[in-house]
Amino acid sequence: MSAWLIAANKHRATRILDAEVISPTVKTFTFKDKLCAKAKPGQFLMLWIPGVDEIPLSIYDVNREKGLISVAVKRVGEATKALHDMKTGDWIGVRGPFGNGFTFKGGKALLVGGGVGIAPLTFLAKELAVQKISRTVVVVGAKTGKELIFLDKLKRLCGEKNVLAATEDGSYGVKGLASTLTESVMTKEKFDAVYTCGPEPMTRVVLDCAERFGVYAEASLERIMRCAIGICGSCTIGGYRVCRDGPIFNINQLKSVKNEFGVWKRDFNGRRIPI
Amino acid sequence: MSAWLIAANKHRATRILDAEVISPTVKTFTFKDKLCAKAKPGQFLMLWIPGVDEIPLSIYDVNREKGLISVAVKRVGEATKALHDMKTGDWIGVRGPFGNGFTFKGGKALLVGGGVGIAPLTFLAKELAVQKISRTVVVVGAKTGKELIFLDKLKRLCGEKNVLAATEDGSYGVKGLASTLTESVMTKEKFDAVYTCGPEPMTRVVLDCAERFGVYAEASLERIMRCAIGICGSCTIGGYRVCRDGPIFNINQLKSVKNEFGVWKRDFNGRRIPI
Amino acid sequence: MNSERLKVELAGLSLVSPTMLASGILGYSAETLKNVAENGAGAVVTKSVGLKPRSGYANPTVVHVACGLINAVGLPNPGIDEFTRDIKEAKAVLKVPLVASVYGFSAEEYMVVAEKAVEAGADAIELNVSCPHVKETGAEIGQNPNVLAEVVRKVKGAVDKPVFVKLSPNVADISEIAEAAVKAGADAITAINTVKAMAIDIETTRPILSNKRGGLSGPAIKPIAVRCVYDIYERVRVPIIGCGGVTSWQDAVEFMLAGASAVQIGTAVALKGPSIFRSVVRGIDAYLRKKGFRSVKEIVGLAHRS
Amino acid sequence: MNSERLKVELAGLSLVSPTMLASGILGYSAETLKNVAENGAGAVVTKSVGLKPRSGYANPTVVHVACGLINAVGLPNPGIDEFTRDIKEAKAVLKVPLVASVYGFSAEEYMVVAEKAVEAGADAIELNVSCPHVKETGAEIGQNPNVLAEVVRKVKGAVDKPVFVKLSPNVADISEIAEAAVKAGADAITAINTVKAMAIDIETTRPILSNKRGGLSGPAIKPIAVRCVYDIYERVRVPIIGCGGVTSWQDAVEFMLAGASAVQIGTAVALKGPSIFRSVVRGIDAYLRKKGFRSVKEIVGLAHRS
Ligand SMILES: Cc1cc2nc3c(=O)[nH]c(=O)nc-3n(C[C@H](O)[C@H](O)[C@H](O)COP(=O)(O)OP(=O)(O)OC[C@H]3O[C@@H](n4cnc5c(N)ncnc54)[C@H](O)[C@@H]3O)c2cc1C
Ligand SMILES: Cc1cc2nc3c(=O)[nH]c(=O)nc-3n(C[C@H](O)[C@H](O)[C@H](O)COP(=O)(O)OP(=O)(O)OC[C@H]3O[C@@H](n4cnc5c(N)ncnc54)[C@H](O)[C@@H]3O)c2cc1C
Ligand SMILES: Cc1cc2nc3c(=O)[nH]c(=O)nc-3n(C[C@H](O)[C@H](O)[C@H](O)COP(=O)(O)O)c2cc1C
Ligand SMILES: Cc1cc2nc3c(=O)[nH]c(=O)nc-3n(C[C@H](O)[C@H](O)[C@H](O)COP(=O)(O)O)c2cc1C
Ligand code: FES
Ligand code: FES
Repeated sequence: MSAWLIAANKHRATRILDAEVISPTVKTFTFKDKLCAKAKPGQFLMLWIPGVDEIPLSIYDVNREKGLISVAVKRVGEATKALHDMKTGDWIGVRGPFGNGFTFKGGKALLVGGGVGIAPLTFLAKELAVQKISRTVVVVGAKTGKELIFLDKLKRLCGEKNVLAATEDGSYGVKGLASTLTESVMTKEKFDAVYTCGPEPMTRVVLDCAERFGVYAEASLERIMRCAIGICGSCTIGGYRVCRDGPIFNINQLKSVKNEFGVWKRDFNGRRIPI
Repeated sequence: MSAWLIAANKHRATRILDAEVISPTVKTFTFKDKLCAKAKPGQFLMLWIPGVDEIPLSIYDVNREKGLISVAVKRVGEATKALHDMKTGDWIGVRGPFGNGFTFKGGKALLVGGGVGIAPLTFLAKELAVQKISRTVVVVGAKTGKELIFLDKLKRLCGEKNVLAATEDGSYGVKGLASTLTESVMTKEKFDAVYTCGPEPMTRVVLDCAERFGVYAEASLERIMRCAIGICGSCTIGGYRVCRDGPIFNINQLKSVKNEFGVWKRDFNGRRIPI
Repeated sequence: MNSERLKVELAGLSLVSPTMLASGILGYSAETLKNVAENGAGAVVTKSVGLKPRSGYANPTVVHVACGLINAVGLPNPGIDEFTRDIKEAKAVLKVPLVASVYGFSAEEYMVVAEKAVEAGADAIELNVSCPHVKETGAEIGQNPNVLAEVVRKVKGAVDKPVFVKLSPNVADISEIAEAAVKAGADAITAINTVKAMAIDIETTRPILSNKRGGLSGPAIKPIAVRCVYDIYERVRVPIIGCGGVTSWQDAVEFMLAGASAVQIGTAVALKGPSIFRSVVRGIDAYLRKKGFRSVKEIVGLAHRS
Repeated sequence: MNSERLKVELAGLSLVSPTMLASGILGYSAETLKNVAENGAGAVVTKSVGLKPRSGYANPTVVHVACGLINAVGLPNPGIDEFTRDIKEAKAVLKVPLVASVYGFSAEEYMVVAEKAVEAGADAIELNVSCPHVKETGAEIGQNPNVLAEVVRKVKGAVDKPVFVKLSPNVADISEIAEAAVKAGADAITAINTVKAMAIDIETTRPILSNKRGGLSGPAIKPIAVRCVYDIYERVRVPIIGCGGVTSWQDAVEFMLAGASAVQIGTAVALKGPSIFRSVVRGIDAYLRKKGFRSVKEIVGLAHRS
């Protein structure tokens, strides 16, 4: 029986200690949780908004000593709106950390984040900085300059000139898609690993690009999460469970599911919908 | 939940590795059980005779390295008869060890065993021998010489002249009761602790005697055992649960239950019956 | 621990804390009951007693499984005539209410035993209509609303003390049964007794309990018991006493939020000894203080309001 | 692992091992089912599918408790018309029998869905008449022998594949329900589905599951499930598929001794991943060898003979 224990999966109630507005649509929330504070970059947690929903969120930052953890949340629907409306002192529920996290490779790393997808990559950049990796370049993309987040933090972590931005409306950085900018960065310089998180069409292009350049790459995927422990089956891509075998997949794994990756996913009722 | 674990209480099936005839009514049985092999003298186990019964038995010997354990069983009724009929290779069930065990005091120890009650005291003598206690004297009693058990072993452990016997028919040792012999031993020599196990009238006399001589004493008690983990209530004496707070009680504890000790106990249905 | 916050009135009984010793746990003798009460229990329930003495089943009567115990003790008890002595002795030393648990093989028997228990001094009666392992009493009665109602009516007609009815989870709809008991006059509902279960030894290929089937208790059944309390709370207006797997103060609070006015503790006594009551009572008190509740009554059923 | 000893015939299906993936566990897509089969499962059961698409309940849908999980996923599924694609894809890659789990809100619906599933290639149908958390299907049907019999008869009349009936433990007498199912034509009984349960968060004082109540699975319910199988085995003559808390090969053997011809594994997949099947199958095989049994069939129901 003692075998029966996924300690991380136990529900813990905790209070919001800090909530900060990051952009018109993104807020960060900080709270105490010992288990999640041990997470690796790329892992996620399930956050319960009492009476509303429970949603997967990547871990954006941790303070290991104090047992604190932060998530960056984009307001897109009911649950994220309800969370945005919550204040310091309000109770939430947490379980996790779940999933595998990014794999550290030596040498030079390229991080490509789209929208709030930059959150787990910011955590990754922080850890890479500690690991004294030779060089980390970050490409961030958003529709418009106001939605570019964590730029200052990333510049502090990776060096001012290593953070490149692309906006669709050209209001900040290069005009265009993050994936296009990525391609030009990779053309100029050889990296040892590419890490990406963001809208799946973007990550798919980044992965294709990495493949063409023969560079190791990992992408963080999103699928419907319910159990987060690998049994309900709502998050599968091919034979993989995103919650358990992912959410980080490497280039070879993604090649094996190329008919699904960036193409279709399952909806809440299990129907296939195009991405 | 991890709190929910009385590891020792889990049922383990094991095979009888050895069965030996000790006297016309007593046999020893040896089997493997890691947990019980860690027991202290005075602790007991619950032995399941499949399809028949489960009975409490004191631990008579252990081999800590090999994880072996032996019990000495007197044939008195259905369960003990069925057990006596079992052979090497037969399956039994074990849980335990349970209870508290004897308390080691320094100096000189007097052990008083009646009938098969000598079993846990033999285990105690063995441990005392290792502890290089200054002197251990053993008084054993039985109806008749043939029923005196473990004499050779006790002599080896405590020295030939330190093992004294009393039989009711005088066929071996002094004629009379072990309790009477104990009294005369205690008159001649001052001990630091007295340990006794056997029929309750005997242990009661021994305890009274120890009290008169102002010597620390402990007795092992028997009550109906069902759960062995302190909840069913069938083994109580006063406010104590024999399975959990005992089976070893010291002289002060026994004084606090003097209206019950040696006087009455509860039957299988909880009725009070005289001892 | 003697806090105003913790006091509850339960169907006319005054409890110093919302915790009780469950039936069948150490419930024979005055001294053990006293010991439990001194550790903070608000009331104690005796072992279930019937009209005639019963030896119960042969051992093994208790088997340890993943998250609990399965027991088929078989209601050993000395019979009510002998047991009145234990009730009197207990009353003489106890400062908290004594609840006599009663079983019978007919409504008549339940009534006679309850009467004698009350005469001997019991402050309340708990009808065990839910023992999963003794035929023709217990669950057979607790699974049938009509039979149950008859038992409750008879007992209520005979005694002037509060009557609790302890229900079995081994039914399709426990709240229906609870309603039948309340309509027949039950002053409180205790939920739940053990869940029918068994364990088989794979080496000997035999069921381990001599009775083969038994009742599961302990942490394994807590989520089932909480759900039962929650269901019953939606249906009846008498106090509910939660029981099943309470091992910590958090468990006790969970039951109360679900609708229990008090909790009973059984199996966990094996783990932590009678001092479990002390830690549960202290924990509840600290929770109330932290959350700003002035009385434990304020949290009863709170989970229904959210 | 491909041992003669482990082969079983189950109501006409040939299984390489007496283990199956339980319904609702990873049961949407061909690849995950294949993965499970390659780990040694003798058959796989799909997620329960109904006539129309359903999104299920809002999260939280799964909550972790002492010895298991409580889930109220709410039967999310794309509806049978869309799901036939998944069945076909699964059939194309699977080397083991595919069992389609079916639910409905009427006997008619069960029938239509079962027909379509069989048309798409399902080797057998498992009727989910025991989901504890969706109203008007599942348990409401599995708790009533007459309604259940009607469902079974309709489905049996419409499909020529074996029909399993998956029962709920949330009844007073599961063997009575099993008998009704068998009389109506069930080819096998699966026992059990989850046990009705709930969990409340004490800080927010709220039920955690969005549906409040859910079904308890995992080690906590194993002793309950073993007892159900044991009870049913005494009553019916069709094969029984044991389910509930199987986490080790020892658990699987225990179910088989109680009377199960095979076992399903659900929650334990969360712990050990699909490789749980490998270790269970290996363990059973080693047990049979050690004990001198030539076939796993020899141990089915052995606990009844002692
Ligand atoms: C591994 C993982 C990590 C994520 N990390 C972040 C993050 O760090 N920051 C962030 O803002 N967002 C993150 N998301 C996305 C976030 O979970 C959704 O935005 C959120 O669930 C939307 O909920 P809603 O009720 O506000 O919107 P809704 O209107 O309910 O849904 C909008 C969309 O969000 C997605 N979504 C909703 N519920 C779930 C669910 N249970 N599981 C998966 N997707 C869901 C669906 O695609 C849905 O169409 C992550 C998702 C996954 C799977
Ligand atoms: C802590 C303890 C340690 C013991 N150690 C030993 C030992 O080392 N060697 C030994 O031979 N005997 C020992 N006994 C006694 C032994 O348990 C009984 O002799 C045995 O249970 C008799 O069972 P039966 O079916 O053969 O006899 P029965 O005819 O059933 O009973 C004879 C008597 O044995 C006692 N007894 C029966 N069942 C139980 C039970 N479940 N719990 C307690 N007493 C019971 C009762 O007093 C009963 O009247 C010990 C008892 C206890 C409580
Ligand atoms: C060993 C044992 C004996 C029990 N005897 C009785 C009994 O006599 N009468 C009764 O109503 N319940 C009896 N019960 C059930 C408990 O009172 C309680 O309802 C059940 O164990 C669930 O609570 P728990 O998980 O805290 O133990 C017994 C339980 C155990 C474990
Ligand atoms: C997340 C989850 C989803 C489930 N979905 C279904 C389902 O759709 N249909 C069904 O018949 N049973 C379903 N079940 C019940 C399982 O099939 C199984 O009967 C139960 O979990 C007990 O087995 P276990 O302890 O091995 O998990 C589900 C169980 C879980 C945990
Ligand atoms: S979320 Fe349930 S399997 Fe991944
Ligand atoms: S044997 Fe059950 S309390 Fe001691």
